Amino acid sequence: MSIWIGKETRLVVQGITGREGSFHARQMMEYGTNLVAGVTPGKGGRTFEAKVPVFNTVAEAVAATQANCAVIYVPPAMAAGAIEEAADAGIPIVVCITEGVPVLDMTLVMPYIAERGVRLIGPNCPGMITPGEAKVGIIPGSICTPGPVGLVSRSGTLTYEVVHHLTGNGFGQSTCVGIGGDPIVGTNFIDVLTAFNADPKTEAIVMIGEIGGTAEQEAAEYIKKHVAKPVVGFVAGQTAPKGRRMGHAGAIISGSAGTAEEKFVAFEAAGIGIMRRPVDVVELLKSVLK
Amino acid sequence: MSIWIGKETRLVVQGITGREGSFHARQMMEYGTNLVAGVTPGKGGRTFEAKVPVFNTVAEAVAATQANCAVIYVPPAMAAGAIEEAADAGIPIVVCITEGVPVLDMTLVMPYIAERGVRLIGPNCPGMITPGEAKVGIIPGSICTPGPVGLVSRSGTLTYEVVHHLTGNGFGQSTCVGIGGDPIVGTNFIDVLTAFNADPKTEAIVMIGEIGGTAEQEAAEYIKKHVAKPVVGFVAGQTAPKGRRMGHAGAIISGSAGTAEEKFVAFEAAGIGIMRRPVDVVELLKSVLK
Amino acid sequence: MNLHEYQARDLLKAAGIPLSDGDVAVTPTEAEAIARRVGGTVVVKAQVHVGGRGKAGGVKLARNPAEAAEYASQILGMTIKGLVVNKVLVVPAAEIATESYVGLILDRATQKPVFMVSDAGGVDIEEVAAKTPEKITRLAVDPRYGLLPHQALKLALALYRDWDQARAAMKIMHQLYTVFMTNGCSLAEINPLVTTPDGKVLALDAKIIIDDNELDRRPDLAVLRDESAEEPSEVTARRANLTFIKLDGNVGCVVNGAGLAMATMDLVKYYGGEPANFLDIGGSSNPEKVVNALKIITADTSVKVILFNIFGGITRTDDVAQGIVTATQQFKVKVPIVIRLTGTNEKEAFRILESVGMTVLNDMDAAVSQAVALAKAAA
Amino acid sequence: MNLHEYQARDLLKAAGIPLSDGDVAVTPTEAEAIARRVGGTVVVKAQVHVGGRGKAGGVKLARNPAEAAEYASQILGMTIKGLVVNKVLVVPAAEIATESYVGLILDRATQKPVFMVSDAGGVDIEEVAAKTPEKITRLAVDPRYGLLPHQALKLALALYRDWDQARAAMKIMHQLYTVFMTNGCSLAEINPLVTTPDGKVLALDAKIIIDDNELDRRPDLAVLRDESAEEPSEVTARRANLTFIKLDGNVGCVVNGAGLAMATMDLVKYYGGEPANFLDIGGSSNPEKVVNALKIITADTSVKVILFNIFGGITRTDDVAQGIVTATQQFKVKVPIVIRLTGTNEKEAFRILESVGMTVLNDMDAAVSQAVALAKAAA
Repeated sequence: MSIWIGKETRLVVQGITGREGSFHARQMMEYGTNLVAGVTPGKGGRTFEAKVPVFNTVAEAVAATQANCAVIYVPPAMAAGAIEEAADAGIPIVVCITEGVPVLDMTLVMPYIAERGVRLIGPNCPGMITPGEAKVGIIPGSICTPGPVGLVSRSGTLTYEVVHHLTGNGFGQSTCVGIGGDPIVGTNFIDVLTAFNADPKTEAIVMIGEIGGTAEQEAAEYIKKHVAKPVVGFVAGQTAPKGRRMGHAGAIISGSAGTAEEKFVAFEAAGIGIMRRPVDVVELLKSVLK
Repeated sequence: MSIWIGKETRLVVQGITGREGSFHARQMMEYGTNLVAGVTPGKGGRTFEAKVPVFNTVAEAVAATQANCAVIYVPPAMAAGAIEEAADAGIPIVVCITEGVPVLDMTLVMPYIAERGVRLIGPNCPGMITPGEAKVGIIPGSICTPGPVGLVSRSGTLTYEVVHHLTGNGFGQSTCVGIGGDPIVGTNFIDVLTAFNADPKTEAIVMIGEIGGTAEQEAAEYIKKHVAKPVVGFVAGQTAPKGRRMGHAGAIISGSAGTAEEKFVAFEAAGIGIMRRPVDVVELLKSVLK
Repeated sequence: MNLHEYQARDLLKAAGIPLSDGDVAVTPTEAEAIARRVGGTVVVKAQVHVGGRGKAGGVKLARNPAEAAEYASQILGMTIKGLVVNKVLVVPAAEIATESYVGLILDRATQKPVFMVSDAGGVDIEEVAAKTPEKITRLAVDPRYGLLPHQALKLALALYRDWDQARAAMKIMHQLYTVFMTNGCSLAEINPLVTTPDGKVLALDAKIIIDDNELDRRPDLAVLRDESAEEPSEVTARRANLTFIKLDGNVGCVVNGAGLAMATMDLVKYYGGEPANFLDIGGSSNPEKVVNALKIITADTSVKVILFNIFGGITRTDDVAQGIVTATQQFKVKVPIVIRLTGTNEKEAFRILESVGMTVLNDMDAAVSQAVALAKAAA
Repeated sequence: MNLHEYQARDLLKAAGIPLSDGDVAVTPTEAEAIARRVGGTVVVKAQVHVGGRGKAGGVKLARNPAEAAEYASQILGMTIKGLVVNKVLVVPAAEIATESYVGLILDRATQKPVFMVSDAGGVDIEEVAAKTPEKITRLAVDPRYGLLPHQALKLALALYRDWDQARAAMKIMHQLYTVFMTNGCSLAEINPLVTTPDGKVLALDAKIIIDDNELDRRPDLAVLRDESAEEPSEVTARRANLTFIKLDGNVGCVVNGAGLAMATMDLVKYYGGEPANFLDIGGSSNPEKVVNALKIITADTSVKVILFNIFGGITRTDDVAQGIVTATQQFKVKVPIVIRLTGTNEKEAFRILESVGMTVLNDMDAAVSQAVALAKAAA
C-alpha cells in the first residue's frame, strides 16, 4: 500500500445492490480491489456477481469476512447512519461517496467516529485509489498508474484532469485521495499530507483545493512547518462570485473569507508550487522530481 | 488531605444565596473549609457573609479565585446544568448535594464530565469531609474526628450513625465520602476504594451500602482483587419489599436483583467484615486495627 | 411512578406505535360500547398497580358486548391486593402468530437506556433473563446520539426474519425510544409485541414507569398519577412531603433519612420484631412533618408501638421533639412511643420531651430493642 | 436556500422568540391594513434575496397607513438587482434603546454550530468581525449535548448587564438554537436583537439560510422556496437537475463536476475571457441534461460562444456527444460551440460529433483558448 488502502484492503460495499453501488462495486472488482462483502439491509443472504456475499448489517459482514475498509453508496438521508454503522462494527477506514448529506448529520457523525478512532473519507467525495493495488470509490482506474506522486483533492473530475496530465507525462501516483467538497469532511488536507509525508513511496505531493473555508490555508501552514517533500497546489474558483454555492456545498465564499486568491497567497508563503492552470502540474513536478 | 479534599481545597458554592446553599456555606466556613467563592446567576457582585465574593458564573469565579472544587445546592431541574458548568469551567472535583435530579439528565452529565476528566460526587449525596481540614457538603463536622478510617456510603444519616460510633470509640476518620443514593452517581464504591487503598493515611475502610443495583457486589469483587487494607461493610434494606423505592431513587429491589442478602453474600466472599447492625462497626474495627 | 396499562398505551399511541384497538371504561355500559365498537371477542382488564391481576379474577375474556358489560360490572369495584378497581381496559382478543418482548430500561451499570428484546415474549421476561439469558438481546443507547438506525435494525433482526416485520419493528424501536426519553421513563415496555396471522406487527400490552424526579418539572406527566389506585396512607404521606411505604408488621417507624430508615427497620427485624412501615421525614425538621407522620402511623390499627429514630445533622432534634409534643397534644396516641434522638440540639430536645413526661433514649439499639419488646407485649 | 425575512420571522415566532409585530403583504391594500393594525410609524421592506435593499429604495418609513400603502405600491413590482419584488414586510418602526447581534452559524473549523453575539449590533457584523473582533463573543455548541444553560448564560451576559434582559436573552438563545437544529439551518441570525425603552428584548430582523441538502428529506422546508424571487434561468436549471449560476461574461460553460467547472471558468479568465455561467451537469450523463443545459445557456443573449469541457469518468462522453447532437437538431444554436471531451467512450463520442460535422478537441487548454478567441471575435 501507499496510504490507507492497498493489497491488504478487504472491502465491504454498503448499498451494494443499489444502482450506484452495484455499478461501482463491479468497477472496483474489475480493478482488482479485494471486495469481500456487500451490505444491503433486507437483502442479506444473496450473492453479488456470483462471488460476493451480501449481508443485512456491517457487523455481520465483518464477522464473516474480516472486512477492514468500507465504502458507502446509500441515499443522502441514510449516509450518516451508514457511517455510524461501519464505525460501530469496527471498520477502521470508511469512505463515503454519497453526495448531499445534510451538514447537521455530519456534526454528530464526527464525534461518533472520533470516539471510535475511525478514519472517514468524505462524504461527497470520489474516494481513493492506490494505482495497481486497490480502488475504493469512483476514481476511474484507467487514468491512473503507480508512481511517486501523492495527490489530494477536494473535487472529482478536476482531480481526473490533473491525474490525466500526471499519467500522460510519466508521473505515476502513490495514492490519490479525494477528500470531498462538503463543509464538514472526515479527513482534511492535513490528515492526508501527514500520511503522504510519512509514506516512503510518496516523493511529491499535489494538492487541489477550492474556494470556501480555510482548509487550504491551514494545510499551507502545516506544510511550511512539517512537510519536507515538495508540494504543488491549485485552487479552483478564482472567478467565483461571493455568496453563491459553486456546486459543492463547501465551495462558497462567505463575505471576504475563502477566496481562491487568499489561498494562493498562503500557498506561496508556504513554498508550495503554484498551479495557475491544471496543466501546470507537469512543469512544476518536472522541476522538483528529476 | 486524605482523599480529594483537604487544606488545599479552594471551594466554590453553586447556589450560595439559596436557603440550603447559604446555610451550608456558613457551616462549611465555620468548619474551616477554604470557601473562596459563591455563584448565583444574577447575584454577581455581592459578597456572602462579608467575606466571600459571589459571581454570576463558575467560569468567572474560577478566573477570580482559582477555585478547585465545587459544591452544588441548586434545585433539581438545574443540577445537571450546574454540574456541566463547573466541569466546563475546569473544576476537577464537583460535589452535587441536590436531591431529586432526573435520572435521564444524569445519562448526559456522565459522558460530559468524563470527556473533561472531572470527578463528580453525587448527586443526592451528603458530600465529603476530611476531618480537621475541609468539609464539602452537609456531613455534620461535630461528629467527625481525624484518624485512620476511610468511610464510603450510599446514604446520609446512616453514615452519621456509623461515624458517631467510630468517633465515640476512638476511631477517627481519614475522609468520609457519601456517594449518594441515586441510580446513577458520578463516583461509585470502586472509585473511592481505589483512592482509599492508595491513601497512606487510611488504614481501614468502612463501606455502607443499600439495596438496589449491583454496586456493592462489584465493589466486593474489586476488594477481593485489589484492596489490601481491611474492609468492613453494612447493607441497609434487609427488610425492604421488592419493587418499592425506599426513599432513595436507587434503593429499589428489581425482580430478584439487588437484595441486601446477595450483597452480604458478596461481602463475605470477598473477606469483608460483616456488620449486621451499625454498632457492629466498633468490634469489627477493633479486631483489624490494634 | 407506575402508569396504568391504558395510560401507557396512550403514550405509545401518541408516538405512532401500532396498538390493538380498545379503550378504557369506568362503567359496564362504557365497556359494552367499546366491545361493540371493536367487535368480536374482547378482553376486560382491571387497571390496578399490582401484579397477578389475572389470578385475582381481574382479567376476563368476553365473547360479546353483553358479556363485556357483565364482566366489567364484576371487575369494577372489586378489590385486588387492597386496591379498588375503578377502571377497566377493553381490548380485542387479538389473533396472535408470534409474541415478542421489547423493553427499554434505565440501566445503572451502563448509565444508559438499555433495550432488552426477545422473541420469547408474552411470558415473564425476568424468568427468561434468569433461565435463558441468551434469548435476550441487550443494546445500550448512548443518549448523546439517540437510537441509531443500525442499532434499531439489530434489535429488529433479533425478533423477525421477515423483512417487512423487521422494518415495522425498527420503526417501533425508534418510537419507543422517543416515548422513553420524552416522558422521563425509567422503564418502557411492550409485552407482548405480537405479529398477527396476516403479518402485522402490533403492541398488545404496555408498561411504563416514570422517574419520580421528573414530575416536578413535568406537570403533564404528574397529572397521570392516579391516586385512587394507590394505598391511601401513602397518598396522604406524599401530600405531606413524607416518604412512606406501608408494610405488614406492627412497629411503626419514624426516621430521618432513607438509609437510616432502612437500617432501623432492619434492626427491628434483628431484635425479633416486624416493621409496620418505612417512613422518612427527610432532612428539614419541620414540626408539622412530625405531626403528619404520627397521624399516618396511628391510623394503622396494626401498629402496636411507635419508634422514633432521629440523627440530628441538618435535622434539628428539638424541632422533632416539639413536633412529638404538639402531635400528642392534638390527638391521643393510644400506643407507646419510644424515642431515640441524638445530634443537633439534643439537649433542648431532651428537655422538651422530658418536660412533658416522655423518656428519651440516646442509643439506636436500645431504642429498637425496647420498641420490639413493647410490640411483642401488646400483640 | 435563503429564506425571506418574513419566512425567517415566522420560524422564529413559532419557536417562541419575541418579535416585533407586523406581517407580509402582496398588495398596497394589505400593507395599509397591516399598518393600521400595528399602528404608528411602520417600515415597509421589499422581500428579495439581495443585499442593499435600502439603498435601492426597497425600504421605506411610513408615518401612517396611507403612506404605507403608497410606499408599498412603489416597492411592489420594482426590480432590485434584477429581481422583481412581489412581497413587502410591514413592521412597526420600533423605538430602540440598544441593538445587538445574535447569529448561529454552521462552522467548518469546529465542525459545530457556533454562536456569534455582539452588543455592537444593527450594523454589518462582518465589519465588526474584521475591525473589532474582540466585540464578538463566539461559542461552539456540541450538538451531542445541545446548548447548555451555562452557555446560554454566557452569551446573554455578553449582551446585557440587566438581569431580566439577560434571562430573556438566555431563553432566546435556546429558542434560536432549536430553530437552527430543527430546520436544518446553516445560518440563523437575529440582527438586530433590540431592547425597547421600557426594557423588553425583541427580535427586529431575521435571516435564515437552510442547508440545501435538507430539502429532499424535509418537504416542509422545501415549500419555503420562493422561485419568483430567484433568477429564472437558475430555477429552470434546478428543475432540470443542473447546478447553474448566471454570471456576467459571454463564454457559456457546460462542464461535468463542480471543481472542473470552476477550473474551466478560471481558465477562461486566464486566457482573457469572461465566463457567462457556472454549469455542472453532474456525474450521470443523461443526454436530456445536455439538451436542457444548452437550452438554458442559449437563452442568455450575451453568450457568444459555448464551451463544453467533459472529463469522462462515470460520465460517458458518448452520451454527452449524443445530447449535443440532439439539442442542435431540436433547436438552432446561433453561437459557435467548442467541445472538449476526454475519457470514457471518447472514441465513440468523437465519431458521433464528427459524423454531424462538429470538431472535437481533446485538450482543455486548447478548447478554452479557442472559445475565448471566438467570443472576442464575436464581441
